[in-house]
Amino acid sequence: MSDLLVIENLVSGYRDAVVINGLSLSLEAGQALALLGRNGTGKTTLIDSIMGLTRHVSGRISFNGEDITRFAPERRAAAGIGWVPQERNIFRSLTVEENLTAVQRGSAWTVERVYAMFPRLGERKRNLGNQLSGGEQQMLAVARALMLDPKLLLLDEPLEGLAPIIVDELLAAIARLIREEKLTVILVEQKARKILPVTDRAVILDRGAIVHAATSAELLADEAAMAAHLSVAERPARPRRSTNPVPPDATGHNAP
Amino acid sequence: MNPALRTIGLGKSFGGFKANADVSLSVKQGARHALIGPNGAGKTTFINLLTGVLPPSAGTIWLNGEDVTYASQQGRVRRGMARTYQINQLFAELTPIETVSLAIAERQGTGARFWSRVGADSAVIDEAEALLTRMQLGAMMTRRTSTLPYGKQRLLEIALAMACKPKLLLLDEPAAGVPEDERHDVLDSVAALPEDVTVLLIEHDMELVFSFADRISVLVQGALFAEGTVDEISSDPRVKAVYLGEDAHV
Amino acid sequence: QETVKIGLILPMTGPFASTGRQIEAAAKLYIAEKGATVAGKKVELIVKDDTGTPDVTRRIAQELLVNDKVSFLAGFGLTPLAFAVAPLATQSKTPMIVMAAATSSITEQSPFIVRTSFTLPQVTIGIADWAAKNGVKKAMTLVSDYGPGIDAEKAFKDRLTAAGGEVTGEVRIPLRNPDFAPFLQRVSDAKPDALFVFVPSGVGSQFMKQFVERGLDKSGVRLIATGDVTDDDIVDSMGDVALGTITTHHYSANHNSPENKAFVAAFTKAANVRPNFMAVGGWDGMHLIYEALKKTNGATDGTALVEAMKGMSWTSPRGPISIDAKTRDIVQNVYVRKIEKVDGQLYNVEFSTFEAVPDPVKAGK
Amino acid sequence: MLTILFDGIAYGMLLFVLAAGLAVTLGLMNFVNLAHGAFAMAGGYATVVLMNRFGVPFLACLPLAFLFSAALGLLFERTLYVRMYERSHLDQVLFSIGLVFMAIAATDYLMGSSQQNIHLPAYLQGRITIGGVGIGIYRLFLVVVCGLMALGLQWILAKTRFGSQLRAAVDDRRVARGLGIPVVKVFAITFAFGSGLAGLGGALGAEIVGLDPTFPLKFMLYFLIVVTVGGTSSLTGPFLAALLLGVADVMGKYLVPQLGAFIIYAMMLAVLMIRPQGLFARGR
Amino acid sequence: MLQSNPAPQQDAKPVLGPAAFLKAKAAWRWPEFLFWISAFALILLLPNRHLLLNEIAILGLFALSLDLILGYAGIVSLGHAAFFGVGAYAAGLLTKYGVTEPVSGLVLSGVAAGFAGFLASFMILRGTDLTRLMVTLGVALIFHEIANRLDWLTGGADGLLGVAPGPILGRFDFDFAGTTAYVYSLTVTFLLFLAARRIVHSPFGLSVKALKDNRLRAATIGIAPNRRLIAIYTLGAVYAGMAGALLTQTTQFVSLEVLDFARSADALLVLVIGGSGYLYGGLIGAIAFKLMKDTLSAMTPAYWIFWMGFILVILVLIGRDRRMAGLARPFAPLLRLLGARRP
Ligand SMILES: Nc1ncnc2c1ncn2[C@@H]1O[C@H](COP(=O)(O)OP(=O)(O)OP(=O)(O)O)[C@@H](O)[C@H]1O
Ligand SMILES: Nc1ncnc2c1ncn2[C@@H]1O[C@H](COP(=O)(O)OP(=O)(O)OP(=O)(O)O)[C@@H](O)[C@H]1O
Ligand SMILES: [Mg+2]
Ligand SMILES: [Mg+2]
Repeated sequence: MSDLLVIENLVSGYRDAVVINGLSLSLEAGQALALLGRNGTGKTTLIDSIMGLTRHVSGRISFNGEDITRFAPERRAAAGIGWVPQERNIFRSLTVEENLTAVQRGSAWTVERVYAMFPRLGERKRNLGNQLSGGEQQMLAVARALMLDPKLLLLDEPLEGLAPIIVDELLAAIARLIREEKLTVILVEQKARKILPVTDRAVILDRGAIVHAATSAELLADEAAMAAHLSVAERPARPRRSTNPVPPDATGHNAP
Repeated sequence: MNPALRTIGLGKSFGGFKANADVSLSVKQGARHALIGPNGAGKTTFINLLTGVLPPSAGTIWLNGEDVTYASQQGRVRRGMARTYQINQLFAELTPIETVSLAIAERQGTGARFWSRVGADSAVIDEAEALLTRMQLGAMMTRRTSTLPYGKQRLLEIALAMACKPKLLLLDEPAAGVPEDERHDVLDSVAALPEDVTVLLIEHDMELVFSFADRISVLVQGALFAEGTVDEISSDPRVKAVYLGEDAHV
Repeated sequence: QETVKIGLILPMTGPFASTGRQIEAAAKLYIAEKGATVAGKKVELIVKDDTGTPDVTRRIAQELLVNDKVSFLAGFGLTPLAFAVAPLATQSKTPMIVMAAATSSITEQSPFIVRTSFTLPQVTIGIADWAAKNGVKKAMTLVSDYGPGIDAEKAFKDRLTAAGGEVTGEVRIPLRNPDFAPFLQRVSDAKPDALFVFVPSGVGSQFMKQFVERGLDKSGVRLIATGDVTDDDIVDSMGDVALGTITTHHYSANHNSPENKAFVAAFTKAANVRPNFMAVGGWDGMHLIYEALKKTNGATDGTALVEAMKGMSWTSPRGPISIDAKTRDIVQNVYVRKIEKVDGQLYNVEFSTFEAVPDPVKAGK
Repeated sequence: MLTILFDGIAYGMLLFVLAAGLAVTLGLMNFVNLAHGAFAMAGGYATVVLMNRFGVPFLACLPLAFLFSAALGLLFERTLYVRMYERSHLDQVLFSIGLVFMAIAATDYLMGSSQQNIHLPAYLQGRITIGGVGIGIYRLFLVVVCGLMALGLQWILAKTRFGSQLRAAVDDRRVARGLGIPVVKVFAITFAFGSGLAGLGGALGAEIVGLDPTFPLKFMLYFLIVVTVGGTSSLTGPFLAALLLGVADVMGKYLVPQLGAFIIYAMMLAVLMIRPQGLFARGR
Repeated sequence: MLQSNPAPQQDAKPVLGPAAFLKAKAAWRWPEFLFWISAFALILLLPNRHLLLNEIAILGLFALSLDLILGYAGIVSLGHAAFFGVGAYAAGLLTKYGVTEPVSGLVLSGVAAGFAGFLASFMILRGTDLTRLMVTLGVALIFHEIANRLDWLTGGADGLLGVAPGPILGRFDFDFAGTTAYVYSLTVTFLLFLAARRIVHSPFGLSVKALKDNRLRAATIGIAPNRRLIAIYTLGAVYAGMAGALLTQTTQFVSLEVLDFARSADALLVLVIGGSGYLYGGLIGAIAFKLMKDTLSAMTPAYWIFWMGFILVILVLIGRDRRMAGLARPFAPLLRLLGARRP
């Protein structure tokens, strides 16, 4: 069967820095890809480029047989790409429920269904986004992406700040979605060992290019490769991107 | 001898919702105490109550046997309480050296001088420099904070708390977002603190918790759920059920 | 050929812009009609915007004197601006022709100030007398809460009580005030025989509408005012609600005299709006300057010019007027007018006259 | 007394109708749009021109005024405002004040500097007495129109999906796009709508508060007061605030005229002291 | 959480020791000398524009006072004229009723304004930008109204007459061409600037910046936010008051207009034009603003505000730089030399 996502020597970055240079990657429907790499190697930038949120320089991205290179972000989302930003970016002045309904597409995913997946959210559904705990925000970010009923789900470090048991549940849930609903997933994570069991393939980025590609199983076994590519370096400060910087509300529960 | 920190029936409700309910916790002097619990259990809220960021709806807070329930934030800092934030709360426009010397100057009571130049007071600057170097920030102490790598910002977050020379240090997920193996640097620097400094740690990374803490309290639904030594907690089936999950992540 | 420069400082922007426009147009018209040379000198007009701020006005005046070497300062829409400049006139011995500002005490601020507009008391006492004569026993006053308003209030009250009437209530309205309802309600509760009003010209039509909307016109409360409220500039756009309003003022575009007919025709042609009392103030101001220069045959010594102006009298579009030799303030007829339709347009139609009225305040001293 | 109460309500409505547009652009879009008054003025002048030059009946002018200002708003949004969304509030102040200046001078140039008047149709003039309470017909008209307007708006913005999408876009433009919210469209529509409201406000308000080129500055205060006192996250907020201020102001001026101008300012301060977020703000 | 500019740039500049670094940060840069030297040089260079220059100096000082609270403490104010006005009236009344010596009048007026500022400061401790905007505005409006009501004292709407200040320090009389006025205002502005410059580089100044940057954290390291804010706000008021006093003394007249909304708005515009948070913004903005206004209104007395607005809009549009709006941008490098924050 044909590939759902095809990236051909993509070059992209930010106003003043090219980060991804000449990266190619393709992903079949129903596949799960682990996107690994040291800090600052371009994982987030790649994800954001697929979302159309970075400066595109050259190369081609096609999704579901359609060239989306020139699409605006909202059109990509509409085409079926769901995104969990690394910084969660919960809409702070919307309630949990509004956060979900605002982006809802189709009827496959309803609030009830995500509440079933994250009971905690159901309990807090009237809370404003900026009154959620760190972990709740993380859950909401994932839930919100699912509400778009995506074919392809981009998860940028979704396990950050989650309780161990939730981590297990979330990974299990994702695995189930992949199996049962042929959901395609790109999963970015620091702790490679945590996610490799869930994914089929893994690529390791360095300086915005793929330096190692293998099946998850192989990589898990391959201590050498891990050590070589996943040792740690400086990680960049994360730029704040919200349109209207709102002062952190006194509780310190402001969305990051 | 008084416990370093003691809360009696501490509670906080937001509207109808009880984020903290009747939390009575006592932390020994010099303890390395960890506070764990599911997301939304109320850990950060608890810290916010302790530090006076939020007013409690019930209960009292005792610091070294002194009631600080109604003390101002800065008042508690003066009494030796310092914290870090789950989500960085730094001074984006200032440099680390400025940031830290702010805290030190306040502690030494020279923070309100308006006729001397920042940095003229070597007592402050030298201490700041020493601290930053100790926290592996020596190389970048004159860079604008917002341009620091994220991991380093987390370190600064902790350095800033330490600059207050706290008797009681409250750490809210200090390792969150810190790259894998910088995590240990972080906790090492904390572990390096003098014996008499008491530390209360919130963390979801069980490796860290178990390697760091000598005592653990578990918070669930805003209430204390269990307390004990590392072994007791890590083997407690109830805790596994609500928080740790099956493989205990050790 | 030497030139005589006249610095014309006017509100050209902001809420009183229309004042500035009228005066500027009139002054330019005068020069156009009478020629740009007088007593062998070329007359040059320098128009400046006062930007509504005394300190800037003062600076502009000062620069006009120091840098442009003007021989006359003229214009001045608002009292405080005139006050701010007065000391300069004295120090530099320069004639200062006030063409608009209407607070009585202005001319006392400098021996070089001469006024060709009017003073509020001057036009107010007329309406008070008229009211007394026409059976108004109990009146209320309603004025904007600032200098001129308070002048008017006082002048009206004194005069009416002197004439045996009585002011039963005084209401002052904040300058920034979108709605008259509460104040008018007080009036309709009190039901006086008449309501005397002073509000800055622009606001007049708003007031008029709400007065009628509240049905006060029918409830037998006579609306009387100074002409500012029924300014020629806007009276026509007020619509029929304004019909029958009685006011006293020193000028109406409808004034019946050959001079005025000519003036109105020329002005309307030049500026395609009706001239109002501001315009006539500007026109006469220029006339005064021209005549003074003729007398001194071109000499621009300030003292001499002011001397020349004192006691001067002529027939202005508004009727016979003169400059009181003692106070340097204007003496003029004040007319009682009623708003009527004249070939399709609303006008203040004059129906009785108080001859040669001086400024009562100074006259009283 | 009841009459005064009614006048107060009517005045409140007037304030609301003048401020509604701003409640949308500032309140919901979080854009410090001091040029709001300019769009209101545009609506007012549109009405004047339509009525006096082309004899369009008043009621027909209202929707036209709305459309005119909305179109104007859309034009400016697409060309200028769109570049300002991500700027600091201070930049926005500078920018919109600039627009106000231009609007004032331009209007002065086109329409002249003197007061414009709208002549209401007979059936909106005069007053009726209900149970001894004298009520100005036009004021009654205002009350009704605004009441409906407020309800409608609140429904659209709080209850509909469009509302949450708008607030989402305001909170985080970039991520909102990444999650499929058509931010550009949402903003454009909302801004145009806000400007339209402003225009409508101008058209309805001109009758009572008058209309001249300085309109945008003269009443800016009142717009801002209503919105801040009401709180910027909803439309019911400004609505209730307007009512409150209106009644208090009219009552106050009626009972103790000496206080005159103080009342409304004092009220504003008092409220903002107690509820810095505004009276009816929801925790934002 | 942090506002960072996209690429965390590795600073190339040689890494100084922290002490040296901080010293360098507060050190004078050559354009600053240039700025002040030329300001004083204008006394000789532009003899017939001293009146305008005087106005610029005063507006500059006024904007500087706003910069202290806005640029450093992050308190937006649309009512700063309140303190300008208090100072102006204080100076006027003092001169009228005895204290004719300007300098002493100036100081006393500053104190008066400072007192007013101190009282008002308690209102601006809480709330969002918008609330503060409105609270400050409300305060100013009420002052305006009060001054209007106290006409027996202030002369009400007609303005306060008979303000005739004596010679400065008993020596220098105000002259007709405004030379004394300019020298006086400029000197005062300069001295106050020096003080301000010292204060913003002091620990106190730093803590205020920290408050603006992140109040929550500032409190958690033991800084008492309210005291600092009150202090800086009061200081700002003192400066504003002195600016007002200068206006009264150099124009020998006061009217309600010193309390006008327009004054506050001008100050804000000036500051945004020049860029806030490095002390020179207000001064530079004042120059630009006044010159613009003066030339434009000379060219078209009736429609200058159109072009004024036009320029403002253009300034903001080209000012892509988020921190220094409009005009500042073309000169951004120079301004940075003057100490403007890096974009
Ligand atoms: N907004 C931005 N503007 C300019 N450069 C940026 C921006 N964000 C990131 N970069 C640069 O792009 C490179 C890749 O950053 P990216 O965030 O993609 O790394 P990452 O792999 O996601 O690391 P992390 O594990 O910290 O998420 C880094 O070197 C960083 O300096
Ligand atoms: N301002 C607020 N208003 C209403 N509810 C709030 C507010 N702040 C926090 N909460 C709720 O209180 C609960 C506790 O929040 P808290 O941040 O303390 O949890 P936590 O233990 O820190 O969780 P995590 O481990 O995910 O950080 C959460 O369910 C959150 O939704
Ligand atoms: Mg990343
Ligand atoms: Mg937490």
